[in-house]
Amino acid sequence: MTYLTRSPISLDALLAEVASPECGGTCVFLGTVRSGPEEHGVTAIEYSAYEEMVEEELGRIVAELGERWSGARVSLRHRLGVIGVGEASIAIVAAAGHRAQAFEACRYVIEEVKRRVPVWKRELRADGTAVWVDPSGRPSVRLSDRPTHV
Amino acid sequence: MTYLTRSPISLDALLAEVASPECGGTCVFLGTVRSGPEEHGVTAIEYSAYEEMVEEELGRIVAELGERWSGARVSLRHRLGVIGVGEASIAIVAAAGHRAQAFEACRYVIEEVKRRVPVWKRELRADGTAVWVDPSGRPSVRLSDRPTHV
Amino acid sequence: MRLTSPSELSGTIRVRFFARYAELVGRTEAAVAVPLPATVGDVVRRVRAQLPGAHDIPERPLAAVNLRHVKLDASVRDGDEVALLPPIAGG
Amino acid sequence: MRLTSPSELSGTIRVRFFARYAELVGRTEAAVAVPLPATVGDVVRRVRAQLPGAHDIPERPLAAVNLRHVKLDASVRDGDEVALLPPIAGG
Repeated sequence: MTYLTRSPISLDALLAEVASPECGGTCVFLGTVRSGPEEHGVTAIEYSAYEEMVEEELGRIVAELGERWSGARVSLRHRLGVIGVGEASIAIVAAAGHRAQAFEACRYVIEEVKRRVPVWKRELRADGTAVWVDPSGRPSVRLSDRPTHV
Repeated sequence: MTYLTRSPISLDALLAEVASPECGGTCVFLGTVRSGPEEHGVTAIEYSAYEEMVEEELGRIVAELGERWSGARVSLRHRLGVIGVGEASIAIVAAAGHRAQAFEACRYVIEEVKRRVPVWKRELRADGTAVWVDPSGRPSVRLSDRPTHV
Repeated sequence: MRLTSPSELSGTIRVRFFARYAELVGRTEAAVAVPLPATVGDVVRRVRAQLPGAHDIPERPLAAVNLRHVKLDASVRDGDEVALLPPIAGG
Repeated sequence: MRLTSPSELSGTIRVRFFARYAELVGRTEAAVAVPLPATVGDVVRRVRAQLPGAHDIPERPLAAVNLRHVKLDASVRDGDEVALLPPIAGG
């Protein structure tokens, strides 16, 4: 399975992957690049990852899902590279027989991604600087705007 | 606002309605017509409604959402008429600054819809019969297959 | 007993039927005259007693007045629209 | 003290750096020799002492061995890949 992509994510393709006549509820989560008042002029976010481990870790999360919610079906993509404001960095689709399972399974995936999946983001600002984002969602360390080596 | 439609629901259009640079998380719920082992050969479901009240009640639910999760944005459609297995009868999109709000707001809408919004469904079976579905999700009363007057 | 008193003011209620209830009574609406003051419950009793097929509607159905859910003790006025709602099954 | 004993068997660990840590050390990987047995913590100490810029990596960073999260007391073997992971910020 390849969960990573450098292209825009197609939600339709992900929905088609899990579609099943036995599923009555589908829950989707889209994480999009934000530029609200807290973001101080973010124009885009550059996502990088420990790619081999991302694939493994996401595979493990999907396997856990099958154990916890049997019959749940999930598809997901995480996008890397420079992603503009409003575009999706992650899309998760969880389908299940009934809605409670679909919501719970979808939420489980995004929470585990945030906790375990080695992806990092650097906010690109209108003033030309770039700032690594810490896990609380707020930048912690301001570095130069030289490109990352990863 | 018109929340009801007799055509297939366009998720892309609903996503576009709520898209905002200030929203970092979007949660979608799709309810689709199911035909699993519990459904005994359902080929489609016919949805009918007290249409004027549906519009009002959904408007009230959306207003409640704005009070509970300020900054949350929601769009939704409920489809009526005969809907085939696998097709969506309802689509709800909730976008918010952060994911917890998006999940909670989306879940709130579907739970309130199930509880308050006057829509009914009749399962159309492969054997030509039609069965009103009771709120627990299982048919309770078998009636003739003459068309409903509503 | 209000319903049988001829001296009281009377109101006309538009009653609407949906889904299974519409099948039971073979129609989607009816104009029902009730002595006022009256409650939704009074309207339901009158409907169940007078309309062919309506006796199979539950004694205490889900109801709405003028597009809002109400309890059966809610009052009705002349010209109100009362809807009798089978168990909701949307979404 | 294992790290300074010359008599022990030595292993070569492939250490990988990501995001801010890669910026700090100016590289994305390094081969690090450690006397065995050794833990991930031993590898981290050696990296922080030997690699220019690596002292700014925390003493107890998030770490993975062979694509799995581990604690710093996990043991490493010759040929293992140890990754030092800045606070995760994906999704």
